[in-house]
Amino acid sequence: METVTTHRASGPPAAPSDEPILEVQFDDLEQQHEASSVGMWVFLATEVMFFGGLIAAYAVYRAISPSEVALASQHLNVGLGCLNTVILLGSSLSMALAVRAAQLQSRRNLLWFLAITAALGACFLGVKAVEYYQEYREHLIPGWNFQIPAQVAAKSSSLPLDPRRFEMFFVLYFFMTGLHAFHLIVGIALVSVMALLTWRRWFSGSGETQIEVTGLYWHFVDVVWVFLYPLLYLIDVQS
Amino acid sequence: MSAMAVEFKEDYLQAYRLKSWLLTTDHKRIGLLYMATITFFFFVGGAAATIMRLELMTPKGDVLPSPDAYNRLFTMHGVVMIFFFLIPSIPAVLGNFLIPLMIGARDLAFPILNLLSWYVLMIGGSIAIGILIFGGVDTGWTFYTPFSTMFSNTMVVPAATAVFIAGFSSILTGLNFIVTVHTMRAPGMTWFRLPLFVWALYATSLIQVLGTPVLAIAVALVAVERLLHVGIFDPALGGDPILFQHLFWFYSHPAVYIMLLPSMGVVAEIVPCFSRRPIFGYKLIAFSSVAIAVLGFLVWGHHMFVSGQSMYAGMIFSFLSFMVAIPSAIKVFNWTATMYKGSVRLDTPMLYALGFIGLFTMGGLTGLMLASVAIDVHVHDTYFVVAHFHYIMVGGAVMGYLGGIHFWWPKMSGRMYSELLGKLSALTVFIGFNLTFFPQFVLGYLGMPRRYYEYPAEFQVLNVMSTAGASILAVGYVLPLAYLLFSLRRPPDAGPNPWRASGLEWQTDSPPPVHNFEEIPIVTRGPYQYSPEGAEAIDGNGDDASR
Amino acid sequence: MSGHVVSVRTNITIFVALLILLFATVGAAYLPLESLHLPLALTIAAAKAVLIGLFFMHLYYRHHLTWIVSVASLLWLGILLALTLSDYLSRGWLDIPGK
Amino acid sequence: MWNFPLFPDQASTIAKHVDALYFFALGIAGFFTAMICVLILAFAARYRRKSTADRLNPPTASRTLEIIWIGGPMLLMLTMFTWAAILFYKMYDPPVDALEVYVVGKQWMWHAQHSEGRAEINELHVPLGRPIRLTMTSQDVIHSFFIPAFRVKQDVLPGRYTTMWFEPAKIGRYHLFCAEYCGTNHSAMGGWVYVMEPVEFQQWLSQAGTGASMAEQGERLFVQYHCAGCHRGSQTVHAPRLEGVYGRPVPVQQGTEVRFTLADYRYIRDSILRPKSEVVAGYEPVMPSFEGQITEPDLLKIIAYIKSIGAKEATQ
Repeated sequence: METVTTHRASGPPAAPSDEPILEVQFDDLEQQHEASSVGMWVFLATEVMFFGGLIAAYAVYRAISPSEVALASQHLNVGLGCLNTVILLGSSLSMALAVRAAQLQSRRNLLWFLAITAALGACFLGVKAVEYYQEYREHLIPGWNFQIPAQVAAKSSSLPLDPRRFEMFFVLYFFMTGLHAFHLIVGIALVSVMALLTWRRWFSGSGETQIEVTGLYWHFVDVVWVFLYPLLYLIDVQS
Repeated sequence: MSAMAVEFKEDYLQAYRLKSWLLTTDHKRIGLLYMATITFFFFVGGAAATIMRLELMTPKGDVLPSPDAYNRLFTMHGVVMIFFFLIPSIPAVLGNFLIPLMIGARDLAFPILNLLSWYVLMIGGSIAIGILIFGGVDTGWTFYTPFSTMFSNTMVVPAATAVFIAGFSSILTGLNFIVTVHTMRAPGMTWFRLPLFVWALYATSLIQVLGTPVLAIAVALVAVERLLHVGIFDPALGGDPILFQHLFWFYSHPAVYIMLLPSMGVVAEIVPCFSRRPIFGYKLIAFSSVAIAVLGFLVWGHHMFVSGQSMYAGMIFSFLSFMVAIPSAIKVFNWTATMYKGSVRLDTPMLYALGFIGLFTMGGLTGLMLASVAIDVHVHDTYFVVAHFHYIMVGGAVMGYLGGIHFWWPKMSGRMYSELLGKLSALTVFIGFNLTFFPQFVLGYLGMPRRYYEYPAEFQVLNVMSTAGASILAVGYVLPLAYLLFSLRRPPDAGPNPWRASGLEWQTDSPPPVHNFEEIPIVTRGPYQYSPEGAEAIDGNGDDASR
Repeated sequence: MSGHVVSVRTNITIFVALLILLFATVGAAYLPLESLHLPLALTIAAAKAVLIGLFFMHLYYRHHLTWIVSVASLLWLGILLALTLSDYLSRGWLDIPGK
Repeated sequence: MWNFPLFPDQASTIAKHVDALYFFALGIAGFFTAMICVLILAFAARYRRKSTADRLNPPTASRTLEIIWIGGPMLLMLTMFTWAAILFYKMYDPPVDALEVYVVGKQWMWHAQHSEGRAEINELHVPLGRPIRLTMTSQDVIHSFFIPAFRVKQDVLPGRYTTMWFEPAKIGRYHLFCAEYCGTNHSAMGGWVYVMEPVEFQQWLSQAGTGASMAEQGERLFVQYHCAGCHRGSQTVHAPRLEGVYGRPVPVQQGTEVRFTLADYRYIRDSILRPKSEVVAGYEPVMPSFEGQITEPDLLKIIAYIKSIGAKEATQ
């Protein structure tokens, strides 16, 4: 289907036709879409390695002092973590539906689903803030006024405890969930910008490539949390 | 359509407006912007090296006021040379300029992202220059903990930020190249019709994309540990300094291949052109580029044989380090075999390429000594290691880079340079380099540790020889800067294909128009269409070479 | 214009499957199987990641190149983890301090 | 001015073996570099542009050649790897009867202490012909104990013990360097290693003013820090007796199950600094932590004392 593709000469985008503008360096729309999606996937590969450094540090400390890490991870709120996972999976669903709406060029649905995704993301951050506040009240923030919780010190009569590795778990916990939260904030900003641009009809065509690329990023942030939740919260919940 | 045509013919050398350079999305201009940036950083790092060599002429420290000054000097030499010259040099300069031309595309996949990565490098670079002015860093370019986190009171956090930011420039460039090579090749340009330079740049981009983020997180952890006093790497607070070394070297060894692979690509372009023969064993060289990129990620432990790493891990890393040397050996043998039954012309690019092959072979084989654990115990952290990596990086990467600059200068600037001065500079660099770094092998095995402000008197004569060599090397590097810039004053006299090379970049005129090709060429044959018998037969513009 | 449109029904079923896997992993954490916790949690998380990747991120319908990129990034993470842990786990084997 | 050395002394038993491997590798390097250079110059000369050498059907690929120059380097590298690995293991595994010396690296000086008690700064006196085993740690940053003439080097890490051994084979005075960058006076942090005749070494060791041996100093510290109050049997506190403990596995309570850890330097040091991390089964974790109170050299002395009573049976 050799459609008439107008090369973007320069200056502001032309009136929104149903066909997206083709950048000058591409030959056809299919190649342009392919390049954007492969570009985002390669960027996600760099993000995997970025989180990978932290996961390597976590794996090392869990390997050399497993009991302290297990003991420390019991102080995380498994319930809130589970709730957060549900919220983030929900936001992934709404993001997938948003991409679908963009593919079918139904602008109203697209706007709704983007709004839901951003809202669920903000909801996740809210729950996370509650968790952080709880940990702050229990003096579990390392480097600040970190104290070994009373009942752990008492209980440790039966369990040996290296206090520095106990604190090390929280260093890694705050760094990993903090970095994830930062990526989520960037994701929410990206989704909001996409919603605004769709609402202002800025995109030439339905902006389907941009929405799909945003979706890829959002699903990646969700996959990171899918791994972080069991690794940090569910190490040893029984005792 | 006529407006497009006129704008099509105008090339970047006529447009002198600053705005057109600072806001350009043309991959050729961005390549030249990178070239200006890294030339500046090369001479900043070179100045630091000159002072270090002056200092090391005498056993007692008398050129610099204090050991601290020397420590900051070698740290800045390391940081500037590696993060701001070598890693961005060939991938960003020649890669940006040539990849779209070589694969028959109008531009890279994400032109604006390309400009962003130059600005990101400039931000990181200006922070680094700021550090240099306001006191420097004294941790060595390796930032080993717990010295960098607990005991150094210099600007470690700004240095960590500068390296963190500059890392993104490398990631974004790698991302751009991977997507461009995958999705924007000209019709008919299959993977095995790609020039070997593009294969080498593709392998480099794999390393940039997969390795740099781990350096970013390691450097970020050092900064966090300094600011918040949490003990990820500090043994007093339960951390493990070896973990930092693992994360740091996971990137920093593949980074050595980021610097080296593009030069291998350059040599794989120059040797066939000046021997008028297709490359020997094309597929093997292409696959060995990718093999180096992959195996390069498995070997970082050979930097830590004596650092308290367990013996078994040492054995694993030593074995893998030997395996990574095989693709390099294949490349060297194939380049040499390319010259057999060719018709060899020893122009400047060819001299640099042959210099590369000689020096890289010596560097690679001394690398084998460092990979064998028993020898490394003796020579680790001595001048043997300094000589080894300078043979690979200065003898290899910089020689290859200069060879590439001399080979594609007519295409970039439309002008030829004086052949006599070119040959002279190649010879000077070769002689000066060997005189500088060969004595350091002997010093290294004698046991002179690296990063020493003062050393025992018996090492002095070898150090004086090394300093003498360094002064010749400095002359050798300044020479090309002079005659290449001087060549810009004359009107363009190099036609589209002065070397009668075969490759898409030589089909369009030089300097190439804004969108490279009037119409995208159809590629029907492999990249190296050279024939020694008819060496004279190919007429001037060599356009039939690629049909 | 490109790429396969995933029907709403598929999206919903994938979402439900993900929830089931989530409750499975939380439930499994409370079962008394000491040494199996980590491998089980990782396999369930990997299953969820694959589901999200295939259907939400359109890997299932996309060009094979994106498969290679996603698998390669996990492989490199594996290299980093495996070789780093090879140092830590093999430290105590010789009873010489520090070897 | 011109009598500078070009090759280091071979002053330890391992030096000859390392040098043999080095010459083998040097031979390979020389051979291949020369081969490549000669080939390049020969081809450049014989096939220069104006020459009329025959250039008919130049080969662009040949499977046999490729196999040769993949297989050849592969074999050479496997031999080098195995030879180096065997030598590396030999350099790692200290003989049992080695002379114990304790080294503490501190920012910009080496503090060495012989088990018989004599301590020295930036110097190390060792007898000829006896294996010496160094147990080393650092008080601040990473240093590296490097004696070029013995071809040995080992990083010295804070918070951990690392070991190195060598056997001197030649009388003389040899350089001692710090090889891992450690700050301002990294280059000044070195000294000399004196290899002496065994008889001379004994005299030097028992010279006046050397004071008590390390174990005796350790015992004095053992009392001074009130370890003796609990660990030598007391009615009020239930603490394990330390006689006969060193070098044997001790049962450690790990949550519900009990696992056995070897009571070596690391375990004793961790139990002094962080007593609650590996408590012996059947005892309460009531021991206070001595982190920051006992310096590294004193720690080494206490551990040397505990090691010295390791042989005796626990006497009530």
